[in-house]
Amino acid sequence: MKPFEFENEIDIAWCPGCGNYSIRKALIRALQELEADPLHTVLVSGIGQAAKMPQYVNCHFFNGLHGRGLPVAVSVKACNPHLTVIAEGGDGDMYGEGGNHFIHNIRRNPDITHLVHNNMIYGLTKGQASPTSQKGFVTNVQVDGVINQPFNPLAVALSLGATFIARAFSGDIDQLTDIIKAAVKHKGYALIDIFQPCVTFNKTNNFAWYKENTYSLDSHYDSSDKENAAKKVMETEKYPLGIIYRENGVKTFVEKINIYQDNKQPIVCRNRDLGKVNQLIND
Amino acid sequence: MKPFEFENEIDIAWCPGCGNYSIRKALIRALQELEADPLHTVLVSGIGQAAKMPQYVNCHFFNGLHGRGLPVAVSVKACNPHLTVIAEGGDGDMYGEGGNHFIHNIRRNPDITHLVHNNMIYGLTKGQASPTSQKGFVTNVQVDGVINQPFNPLAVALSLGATFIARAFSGDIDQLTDIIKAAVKHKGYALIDIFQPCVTFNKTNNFAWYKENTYSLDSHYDSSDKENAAKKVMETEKYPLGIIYRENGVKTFVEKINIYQDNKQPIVCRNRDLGKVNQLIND
Amino acid sequence: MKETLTIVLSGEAGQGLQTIEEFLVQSIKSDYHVFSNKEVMSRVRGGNNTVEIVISDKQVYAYRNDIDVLFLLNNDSFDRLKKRVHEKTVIIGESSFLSEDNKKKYEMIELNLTELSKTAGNKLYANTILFGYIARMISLETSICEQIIRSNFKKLKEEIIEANIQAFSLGYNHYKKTAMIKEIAKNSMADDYKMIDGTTALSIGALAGGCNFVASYPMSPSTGVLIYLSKKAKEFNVLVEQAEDEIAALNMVIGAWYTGARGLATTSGGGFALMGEALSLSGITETPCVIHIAQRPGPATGLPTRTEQGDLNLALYAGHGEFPRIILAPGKLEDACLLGQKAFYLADKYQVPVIILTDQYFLESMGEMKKMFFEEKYLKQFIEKTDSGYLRYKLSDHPVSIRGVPGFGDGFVKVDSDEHGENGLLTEDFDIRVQMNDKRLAKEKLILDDYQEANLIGSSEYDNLIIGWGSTYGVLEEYVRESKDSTSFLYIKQVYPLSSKLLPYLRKAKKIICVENNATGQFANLLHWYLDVKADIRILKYNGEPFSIEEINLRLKEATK
Amino acid sequence: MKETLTIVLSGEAGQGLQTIEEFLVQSIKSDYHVFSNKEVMSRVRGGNNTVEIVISDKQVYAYRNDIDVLFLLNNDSFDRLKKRVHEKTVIIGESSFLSEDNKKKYEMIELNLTELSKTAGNKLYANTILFGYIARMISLETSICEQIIRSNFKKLKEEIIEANIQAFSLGYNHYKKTAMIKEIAKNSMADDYKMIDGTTALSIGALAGGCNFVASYPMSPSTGVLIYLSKKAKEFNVLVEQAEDEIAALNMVIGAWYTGARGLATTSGGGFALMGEALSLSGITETPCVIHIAQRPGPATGLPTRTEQGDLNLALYAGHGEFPRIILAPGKLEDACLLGQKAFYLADKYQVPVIILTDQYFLESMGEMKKMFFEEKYLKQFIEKTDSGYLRYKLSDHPVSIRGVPGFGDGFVKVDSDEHGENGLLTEDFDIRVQMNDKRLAKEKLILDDYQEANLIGSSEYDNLIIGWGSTYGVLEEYVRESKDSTSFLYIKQVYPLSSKLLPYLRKAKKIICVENNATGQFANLLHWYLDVKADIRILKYNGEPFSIEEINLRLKEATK
Ligand SMILES: Cc1ncc(C[n+]2csc(CCOP(=O)(O)OP(=O)(O)O)c2C)c(N)n1
Ligand SMILES: Cc1ncc(C[n+]2csc(CCOP(=O)(O)OP(=O)(O)O)c2C)c(N)n1
Ligand code: SF4
Ligand code: SF4
Ligand SMILES: [Mg+2]
Ligand SMILES: [Mg+2]
Repeated sequence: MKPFEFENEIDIAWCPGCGNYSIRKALIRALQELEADPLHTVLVSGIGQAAKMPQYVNCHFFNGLHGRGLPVAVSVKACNPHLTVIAEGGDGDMYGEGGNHFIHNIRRNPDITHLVHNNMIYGLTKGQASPTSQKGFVTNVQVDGVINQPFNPLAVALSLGATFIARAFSGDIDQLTDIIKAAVKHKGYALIDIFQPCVTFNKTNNFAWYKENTYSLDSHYDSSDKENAAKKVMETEKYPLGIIYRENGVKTFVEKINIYQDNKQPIVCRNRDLGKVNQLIND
Repeated sequence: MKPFEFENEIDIAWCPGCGNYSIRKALIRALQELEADPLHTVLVSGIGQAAKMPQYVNCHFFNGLHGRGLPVAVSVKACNPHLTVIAEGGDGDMYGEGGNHFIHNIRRNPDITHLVHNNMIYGLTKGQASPTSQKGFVTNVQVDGVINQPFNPLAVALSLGATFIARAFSGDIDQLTDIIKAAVKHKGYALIDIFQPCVTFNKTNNFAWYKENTYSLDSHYDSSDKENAAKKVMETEKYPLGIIYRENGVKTFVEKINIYQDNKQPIVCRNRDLGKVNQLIND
Repeated sequence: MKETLTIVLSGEAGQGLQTIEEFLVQSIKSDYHVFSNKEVMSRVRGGNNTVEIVISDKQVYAYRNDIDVLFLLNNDSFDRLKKRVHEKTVIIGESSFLSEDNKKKYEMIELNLTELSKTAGNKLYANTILFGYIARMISLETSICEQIIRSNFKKLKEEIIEANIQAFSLGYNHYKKTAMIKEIAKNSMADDYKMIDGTTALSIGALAGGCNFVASYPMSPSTGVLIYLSKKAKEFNVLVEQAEDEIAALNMVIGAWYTGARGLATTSGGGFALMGEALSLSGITETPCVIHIAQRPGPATGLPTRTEQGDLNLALYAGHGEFPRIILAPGKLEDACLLGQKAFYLADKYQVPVIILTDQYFLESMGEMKKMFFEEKYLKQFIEKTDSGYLRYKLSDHPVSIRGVPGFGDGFVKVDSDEHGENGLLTEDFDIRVQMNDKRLAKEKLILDDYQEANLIGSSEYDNLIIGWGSTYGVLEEYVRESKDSTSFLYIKQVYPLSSKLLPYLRKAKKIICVENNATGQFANLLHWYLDVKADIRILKYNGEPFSIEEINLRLKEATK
Repeated sequence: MKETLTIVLSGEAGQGLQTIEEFLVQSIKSDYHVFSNKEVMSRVRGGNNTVEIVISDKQVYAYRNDIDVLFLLNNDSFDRLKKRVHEKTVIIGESSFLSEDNKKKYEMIELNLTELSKTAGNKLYANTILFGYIARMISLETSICEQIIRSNFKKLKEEIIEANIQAFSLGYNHYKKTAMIKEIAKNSMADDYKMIDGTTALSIGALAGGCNFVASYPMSPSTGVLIYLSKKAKEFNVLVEQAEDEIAALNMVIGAWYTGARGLATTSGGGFALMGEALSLSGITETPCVIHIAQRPGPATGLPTRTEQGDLNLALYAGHGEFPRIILAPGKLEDACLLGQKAFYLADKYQVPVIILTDQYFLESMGEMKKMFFEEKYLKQFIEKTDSGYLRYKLSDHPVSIRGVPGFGDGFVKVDSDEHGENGLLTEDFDIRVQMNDKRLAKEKLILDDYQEANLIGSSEYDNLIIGWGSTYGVLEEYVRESKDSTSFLYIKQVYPLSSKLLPYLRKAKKIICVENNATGQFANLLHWYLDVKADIRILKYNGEPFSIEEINLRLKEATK
């Protein structure tokens, strides 16, 4: 049994053909290739099809509330910096219900990896528009088509100072694996928006559509150039795939927190000095 | 008694010298100069010092919950497009607690004016960091100084396709008045982030600091140039004041909603045909 | 006594069970009384879902545990259903779907849909073949069935429709009559009845109540109402907007009411748990709102696609501070219509939040409902044009002040989430605070003028009184109608505030038995402190399933002896 | 009998009332017993705020309505205080602050602080002058007062400190003895007592309970705890983070507990109304959490800086679905320490959410508290190192499973907001659902092993039993100690779950009187359904003020006669 895999076959609740399977493969492969220790890896998710991921990867997990994966992930990492923390969920989960945590956690720059399955739809609730759904997209609620501007997670992340911004496609497992590895290794907040076809509810943005509407950044692309990145994240004719922006050396949340300045121990290992508390109350 | 003013003197709860007084002056003047009808004007706010504004301007108002001004404002406008709707609040109110409504309502492009008093602090709760507080800023909660990247509302708005983005300073009432007038006239969502000194709790970003760290865009500035705007919104050495980006002709929320396609009447004026409902239940 | 035949179709998500359910219900209703319900897993494909179709010669409303005929449509569903299968159950399906062991224990009729659909030319026809098969089994009129196929597939090409009709015949002819399956005397529902599910009934009720604004965030099992109203939006002038989260949803709804619309937020317990602050906003600003809570088992994500009545307490006490509210809990399809309508009227009339409490089982079951004509009276608008001296919170003998809306009249409509004076401006005056608090709380009594009376089902003379609310109505009404002991059933539709009109019913009982689909007896607790009546026995269920008639029979027999 | 002198200082926000309060309390405590409280408007400058200082020869804990000496520090405060002024009240202030009419009705002593501070050289010295004035009035030891000035201003330049001492003398010498102000026999608090406010007591309690993580969003009156713990963060290794909203706050706290920390979220009713879903998450995942709700009057924004006990119901029922919780409500300063500590212990031990309910009045009043030594026992960690076969939700006779945390041991800690099996993976199995629900709910009984017993104050023989919880402790304890009728007071500290240990006290009473700072009697309702005990009389107050001793005297006399 290899790390992050299960002894016995597991029942996966996703639809056959769903892009989520490939993401799972890439995630497990990335963690294995990084030789990550499952006992020091925590997957944190919200609720949705994407957010079921922790059920299918053998390590610690906290499968919380719809939209609320990030705050849990960030505090897990903050309380124990020795853990590798990955927050994962869908586009509705992370950009819709969880939008406020998305924008404010970028500002914290926690050292976590953030995987968002972007299928441009709410899968688990059977096909309503997600924040990333494209204009005109017809659903059972948006009966005359989506009228709102799609949410651009990469542009928002960049505007807030995110230090690792990438887009991937579940159809290219190798690239995705590489990006995940880079994201996990990155010191700071790392966002990967992963295009993922929902074969059941999104008949528009299917595998072929994603294939047609994306291209990979070539090896000459300079991901440290912020101005260029600012243009790349706005491209929608064809969406660029790859690490669009990366900035090293920005202090992470833990590196900035006062109690970690002279002491790197996880909180759980530190003891409260009751004598000092008694002094407080008795002086 | 001029429109938007009161018959008798009113008791204003702001501190003497607070920037909010100037914003009030500019707002009232702008509405008067636009000859807006107070009976068709609705001020919607959340909670905070800034959010007390509706108490001091004589027109309709809905003074709702901390962070929740925008959803109310957007639905007021959507239910009655004949009304002029202004949402107003503080940086904590609108970008902190209300952050999710901020990012998603930009995507709707509702035809409302959004005034955010940016004093880089929580005033009403007596001085904690707000999302726009600058790094290192010391407060009673951020005792070793703010460690998170400040929130950049203009950059976020631009990345989400906002069609009117401006920054003003309460210290320049004339400019602010002009910008408010342009914003109210703008068809679509119009954001004005207003620098406002909090004389009581923010001793760092005081009047002089704002004066020193801002400059006005000159008359040659082309606010329709998005690429240039993208650079302007990132400037922090000195913050540009003025209308940074303006895009006309983008459909507003109401223009896109299906029930307004052939009928412009406010919802409250439309009658339910009970006969048709009875058909539904009886066929 | 009723005769019933319980057919269960068991397959996996994505196999189209819901389509067969609709075809069957639509066709069966011309020959029999029918009731259907389903239970599905929280997944889009695979797993094990079932549809239950109960056929009877009399009205039926209740979930049945015991299966008469079980169709196995895939391999791994039998184990999960074992408890519902008995000696006389006939199992129909592909031979390989049942183990050899089980084949020895149960009657099995082979039906190889895979092969038959190959014959028919496409595996997509499996459902139509099955439809034909069942049609013959329960002697349905083929012409009606064909009509149903035609009308449901009317958007498809003619040749495909024809092929489906062929497939239907294939299935029809494939069935061989057998005595193992009991025959039910034909007796269809009356002409003034129609088949409908809870979701549709409630949604139509909302339309009848003037609902013209919906802001919601999708959440099972409440999304059906959102979808139905989206479909009708243009025809009925309903502004439907999917909100970015539940907090936005209710704040938008409140903004809509402030502007004169009649807004609805539909959600489930988890979504409602985020709405407490906004509910409180509706309370203090006296801006009406209507919220539909479609309950499912919690806590937290719990069992997203199952049923429970676990959120009554939350509905009762959500929101900080003290303010009145109304909670309605339809359990009968007619009441989903009526209370769906009345909710908007009550909200408007009393300027309070109104909550409609349903659950997954109620919303997703289909049963027969008496047709009706909605009354205009509930569309009455309580909004008035304002004068120039208008005061939104004018104090008077009557706790409900005149409600104006911006843009209509000469007055300003000033509304504040802070404690406020008559003019809507914030105040910190102690006396005004008390007056305003008293004004708001005084509505709780006033609301009882419109109390939605409970129904006593069964004899007006009884020893035992069952109390139920919401979706337990069906099973309890069936129990009481069939039982011979001295037991009646008080069906509560308005769970809050409760009226003292209920007391005579309660006092008469020697034994009060509260039946609830939750683990703690939340309504029984309410009854205790609010009307000072103690339930003698609580019959509770909280595994995610509704009560079955068999379980109710057993547990009530035990309780009443 | 106690002798008390009630001094009220009335001014506007920004005038530094809080500084004078601290100076006075610190100096008075060496000569008298003292209790102080304040009421402030929801604004940063202007308006009218007051500080009340009660001086006595015995312990005092209660807010007084009637003012003996009123200092008017600005112009427009008298009208708002009229109801608290009586014939014998001595008013001190600038002549112009009282109208001519009022000057005829009341005794006034002129004190022109504006002029005196001009003499002293700077208007900033007004507070120190006033301090001196009052020091002489109540015969404080000048050396102690000077020491206090020095230590409070120790960061300032020596010349400014000197000038303040001069200003103090100026005020001191300015006061002329008068018989109009009664003298209180000196009797200071014992050495093993200290002056403290509720905020500090609770915060220190949290530190004693091992609190090492705080995520909160500022909200009055809960922010004080956040501020105190921020100040102590580095010294005590507490990770304090201001969250982007309350939802993030509680989810972060839950994430912290999951990782082995002891987290706290401090908020008020409106913030807590947003935390219901996360509370439910704590419930189903059995991840502990501690929440402090600092109550203020609602609904919605209500009266942000006033006091109320209106959120008990919300604390009791927040969150969807059914799960156990513990609610503690300290009313005595010692208990803020003890329960603040114990909250973390209980959360850890039973793996449930624990809520500490306080209110503005309790948090912001200063009184004397017996010093104490915290017990190590409450720091006991219940976390265990995991084995490789570790199951987070292992079922056994005991409903509390072993809790491991990631990174410590060989097992995986898998935690799910869906219903789950022993291994933490989601399940839809009906039987496991029931087992897990039963497991969680079974803790409610178990928790009572650690029930924080109520205190009976007064004679153990009584006819009338007053019930109070939380901040009404002070006024009720004073009432009972002083009253001669057969009335005792049962001070409830753990309001949920309630123990049957309370029943003997309750059954003994001829008359049960529930006193609550809310409009509906929320605790009385709980008592009714939970322990089946009905309060005979409810004494309620909900104007935003705490009960005063005078009002309690009046209303209890009425109630007990
Ligand atoms: C508070 C709350 N609101 C709504 C839901 C219902 N819900 C579950 S998953 C989901 C959206 C799923 O979409 P997404 O996050 O994009 O994930 P996907 O299924 O597409 O992978 C919603 C709305 C919920 N569980 N909780
Ligand atoms: C749900 C909720 N959380 C917290 C608060 C407390 N609160 C009131 S105003 C405020 C922040 C004020 O800051 P800002 O919005 O920047 O306005 P300012 O006072 O600076 O103008 C907070 C946190 C509240 N009223 N409601
Ligand atoms: S519904 Fe869509 S996202 Fe969900 S498992 Fe199926 S294909 Fe994947
Ligand atoms: S606290 Fe600051 S923002 Fe508030 S009124 Fe005073 S100066 Fe203005
Ligand atoms: Mg999605
Ligand atoms: Mg601010």
